[in-house]
Amino acid sequence: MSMIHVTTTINGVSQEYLCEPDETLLDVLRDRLGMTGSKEGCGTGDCGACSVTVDDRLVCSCLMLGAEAEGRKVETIEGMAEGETLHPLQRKFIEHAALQCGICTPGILVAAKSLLEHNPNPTEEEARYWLAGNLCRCTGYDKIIRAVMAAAEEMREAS
Amino acid sequence: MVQVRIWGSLASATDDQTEVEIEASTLRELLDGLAEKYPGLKPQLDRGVSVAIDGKVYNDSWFTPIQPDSEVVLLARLRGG
Amino acid sequence: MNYQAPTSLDAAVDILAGAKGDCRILAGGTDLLVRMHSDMADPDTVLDIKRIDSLRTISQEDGGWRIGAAVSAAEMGENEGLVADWPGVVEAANLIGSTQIQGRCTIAGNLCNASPAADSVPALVAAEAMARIAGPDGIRDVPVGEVPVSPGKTSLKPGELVASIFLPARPERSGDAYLRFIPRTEMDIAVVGCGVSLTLDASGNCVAARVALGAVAPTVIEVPEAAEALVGTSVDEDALAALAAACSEAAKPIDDKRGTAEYRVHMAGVLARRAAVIAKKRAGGAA
Amino acid sequence: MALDAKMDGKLDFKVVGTRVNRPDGVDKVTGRARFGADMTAPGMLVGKVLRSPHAHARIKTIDASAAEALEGVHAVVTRADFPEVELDEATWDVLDNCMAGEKALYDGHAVAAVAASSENVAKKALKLIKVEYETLPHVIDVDDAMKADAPVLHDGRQVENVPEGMGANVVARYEFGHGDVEAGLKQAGKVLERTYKTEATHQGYIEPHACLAQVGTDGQADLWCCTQGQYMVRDTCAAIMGLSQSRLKVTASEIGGGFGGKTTVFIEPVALALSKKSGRPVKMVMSRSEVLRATGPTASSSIDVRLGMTEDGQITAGFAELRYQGGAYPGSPVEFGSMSAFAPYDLENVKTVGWDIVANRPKQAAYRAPGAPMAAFAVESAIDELAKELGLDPLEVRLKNAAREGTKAAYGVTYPAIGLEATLRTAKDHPHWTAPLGENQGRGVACGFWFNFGGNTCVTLNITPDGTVNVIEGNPDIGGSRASMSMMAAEELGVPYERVRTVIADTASLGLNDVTDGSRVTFAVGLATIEAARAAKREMCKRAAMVWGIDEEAVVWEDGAARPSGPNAGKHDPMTLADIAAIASNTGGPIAGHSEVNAEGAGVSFATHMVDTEVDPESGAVKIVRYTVFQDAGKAVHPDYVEGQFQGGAVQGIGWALNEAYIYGEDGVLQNPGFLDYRVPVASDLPMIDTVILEIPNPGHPYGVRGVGETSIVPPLAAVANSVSAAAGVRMTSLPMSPPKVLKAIQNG
Repeated sequence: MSMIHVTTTINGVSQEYLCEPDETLLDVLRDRLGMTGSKEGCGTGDCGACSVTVDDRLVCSCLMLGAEAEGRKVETIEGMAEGETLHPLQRKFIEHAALQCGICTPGILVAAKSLLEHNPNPTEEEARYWLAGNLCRCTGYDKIIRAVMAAAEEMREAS
Repeated sequence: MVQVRIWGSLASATDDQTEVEIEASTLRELLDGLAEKYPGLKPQLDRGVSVAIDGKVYNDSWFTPIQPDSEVVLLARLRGG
Repeated sequence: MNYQAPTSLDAAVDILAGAKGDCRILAGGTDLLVRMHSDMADPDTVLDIKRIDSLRTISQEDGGWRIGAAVSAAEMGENEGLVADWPGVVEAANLIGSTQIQGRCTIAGNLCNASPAADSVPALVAAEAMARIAGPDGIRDVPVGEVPVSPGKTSLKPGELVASIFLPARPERSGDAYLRFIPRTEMDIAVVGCGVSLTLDASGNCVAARVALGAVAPTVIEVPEAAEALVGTSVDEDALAALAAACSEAAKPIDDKRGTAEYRVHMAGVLARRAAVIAKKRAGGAA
Repeated sequence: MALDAKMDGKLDFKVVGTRVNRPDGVDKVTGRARFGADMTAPGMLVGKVLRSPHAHARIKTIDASAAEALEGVHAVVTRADFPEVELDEATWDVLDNCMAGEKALYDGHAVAAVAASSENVAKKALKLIKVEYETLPHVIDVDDAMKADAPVLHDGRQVENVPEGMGANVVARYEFGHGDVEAGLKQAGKVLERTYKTEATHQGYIEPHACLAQVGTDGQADLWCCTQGQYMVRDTCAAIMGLSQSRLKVTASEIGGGFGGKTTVFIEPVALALSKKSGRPVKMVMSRSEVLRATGPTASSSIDVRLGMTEDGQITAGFAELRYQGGAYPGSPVEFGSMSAFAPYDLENVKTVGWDIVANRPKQAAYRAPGAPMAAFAVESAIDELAKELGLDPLEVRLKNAAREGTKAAYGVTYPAIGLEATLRTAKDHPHWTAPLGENQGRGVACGFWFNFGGNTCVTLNITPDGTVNVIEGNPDIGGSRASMSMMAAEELGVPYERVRTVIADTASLGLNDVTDGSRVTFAVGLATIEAARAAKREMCKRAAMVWGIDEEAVVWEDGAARPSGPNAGKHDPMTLADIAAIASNTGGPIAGHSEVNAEGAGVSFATHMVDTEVDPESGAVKIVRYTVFQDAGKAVHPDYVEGQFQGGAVQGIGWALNEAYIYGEDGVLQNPGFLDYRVPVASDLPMIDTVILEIPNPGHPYGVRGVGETSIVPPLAAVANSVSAAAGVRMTSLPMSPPKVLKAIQNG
């Protein structure tokens, strides 16, 4: 099994890596690039903890091969804040106590950011359905949804 | 003497009484006294118990004082999740 | 394992036909990677078809729609023309998994997994969709219902792959709908699924209908008796009752961890009725 | 100051009770926080476990020679590789659960493990290990396991109070209560007898177990892992590996959920054994399938209830017989179910009998108020049904029978001030209670109780030279507790919250800390933090007294500064914490406060939940329409995180009530070891979860704090069942209330 050379863009920065042909993008991010913000909760696309966007499309990085990222644009939780400035979603998650243990938080933030890019003014129901693939076992989702709605409102007002 | 309430399934070791009297002024004396007077309780005492003294639960503290009129209740060893 | 990402369909067919051992097509990967993760698949070659431009497009053809095998469900949902013509097919595709899954999964992949519970397949069967199959001997078109033959098995010959799915042109006053039952609101595999497609005449009578059920047999099944219950009626209460009865009658499910046979038989009728009401409304029929 | 001093009656909190940002917030929203699987070490190997495909089998031989010969494999271990050491029964069970000895006792039981250079090599190696099994008959269901002729898991594990003639899988019996149940039932206007069943559920934390072990040739070992208690991991692993506790240093990572499931070990001893044998660091991360098959779900249960009530709603007697299977080893939480079943009520005649039963399933682990939710499901359902039959208001009936200060609880203790009645009255006055219901909707209420406790706790509070504060504690922060500790320290010291940083110590840096469980952390670690802060304050007052040349007794600490006090103190400008910190070297050296304590005096806690559901009569599907939690928190240190505990517990309970269950085939193999078919609630399944925090102070804590984490999962099973029963017009007595089950109940009327 020979390694595959991949050139891609991650969080706006050109990135090269070698990976096994059967290695997932999640494993590449975590084990080869040291980007451990994306989490593996299931490995089967059922929990959303590994959510990233690829060419602006929300995906589970556990269900994509590292080799598939060739020439694509990958965005992860590590690229969400701009330097020291948190994204409004990140700030609202802290302010609204929308995390308890925090393991699902990176995936939910990436998914919520994708939601607001597709739909800047979601209803609560739209937010709940968009995020249905992101399991959280601590919060019962209440404060997560409130934080997403609050961030959406702030971002609308700012734009 | 202290009145000690024990739970039902231990009564086989205490002549079917669920309230027993033990001479004790501390938790340690209480546990030692129970094991001495009712050897049948020893396996459960070794597996672990908690003791409620006047409504507060103690697990280990030997020198917790017990008043003669204290309410003393033996409980299954508490743990949580 | 060997990873191949050809840029033309011909090259893909060559690789597939020439591959030694187990060669699997990677479109959305939302099923294949799960299988690989769970040690249910250990392919020698993975053939990624997403670099083939012709398989990545949705195009109009003969008044209908051709959907490339590498088009994701989310992309289908973003095509307004397709949604207008085939709302049931699109909603079925957009019920597969989560938002994350919809960004990757394809209806061709959903078809080729040959799962009896595949969400998009009953809607495609009801739509009389055709699968275009490319192989060493060229191209052939077959009704989608003929692709899966049993759980996990397809009628594709060695070296063949599904290149696209074709949804035919819609007559006026047509509508389709897909409903499935799951225990939660999202993220489950269908316990029962039902696709209904129908066309009304100007007076609101049903002149054509197709009904298909998922998760009630080893493959998705078309239920002609259910369609007959609708044709020639105004899709009124009596017709709906007959439709439900025909669907329950046609359902031959098993007990498994997702539901009992008895429950599935019952729900086949319930969903068929509800889906038909939606399809009728979409066709412009009176409530 | 004595630790069990009465509550100070402090009401003018400045920091406690506010909603500050948590200290680990930025790390967790940026992906920087390091969880169990996020650690690496140079030269690290990947460890993987081979698991039994059989529910019950004798392990005849294990041949690992082919695996050992595979390039990249550095070690294979089986039970034979663990040292022969004396272990107490409970620890032996843990070892046997981590690595099977003579028998594999459930589908997924570990039988061997490898350490290899990569995940792929490790997986290949597992396939090369040949295990010869002799399969044995198995038993899964709790009632089947109890039978005298059921397949036997262990011989000789029955404790002394199990009556003669019981099946060998019945390993313990508990009985609680007082009065005369039969006489009480005779006084009743109506008597209800029902059997209830609940399925095993899993805590469902999103982070799989993960650890990184490194054992040196010098016998020193380090372990990084996600756990609710690094000291528990140390003590258990040290015993199993024959190490002294000081030689094994365990560091707790950030923890991605636990809910009780990370209060024991599964892969940690295996990783240590692999590291010892290979001489390399070994990282192990469980897959989701392994988590569901081979960690600790909670018990399944079967419960008989007999309940008598007068026409006007007085409960005259309550009886419950509870049968819990806790998997392949003794230790189901049936004693807590038996103690808590009737705990919310003031009953003259009450008795519970609990049976602990083993079956061919994974060894249960604690799950949030272990044992109580199932018991509450049974009793609260029975109360609801009787109230309904007698035409009585279910909240009024509960109020009429509610336990109060002075009530002798069914488990024997006389309650001090408690909050049950307050939760019921608040529920009754809440707009939810009188809001109109739609078609096919029903409303349910239920109460719940949990003990809470304290335990061994150490806190060191360091005053830094620049006048800020570090709190060092030893309990993993599972839901924002570092914020609470910083808040209590800031409150006590009179400094801004932002000047305090709380960190979690490894096992070498503090004395023993009990596991993060029993809702103990905010209570017990909070208590120790306050005590440590008070010790630091005393020291700072002493330093100020030295500077001022006055008696220590003439200095008080107020508003973050030492101040002269009393007639002979003289006039001196106050010295702030920063002033004193700056001259600490000149006045005797660094300043720190400590508290090392076995905290006792945790207050019990009660909740009432109210839920509206809508049932689709054609499909049996249940939708949660509205949900309100009323719970006593004693004092909510950080109200956001208290609400979060209420909401999270309620939703775990909703999952347990509606769709979560371990599903086994005839072959005893778990059929749903993944989040696809082990169906935890998703965001679109739920409405907002409303919360009402009540504050009935706990006299055993200086600020009145009670544990809040566990009680919230106790009422929802029954509350949802009562609501669904009202909506569907038929009584549901078995969980989960999956759509087919609800539909069948409706069809059967």
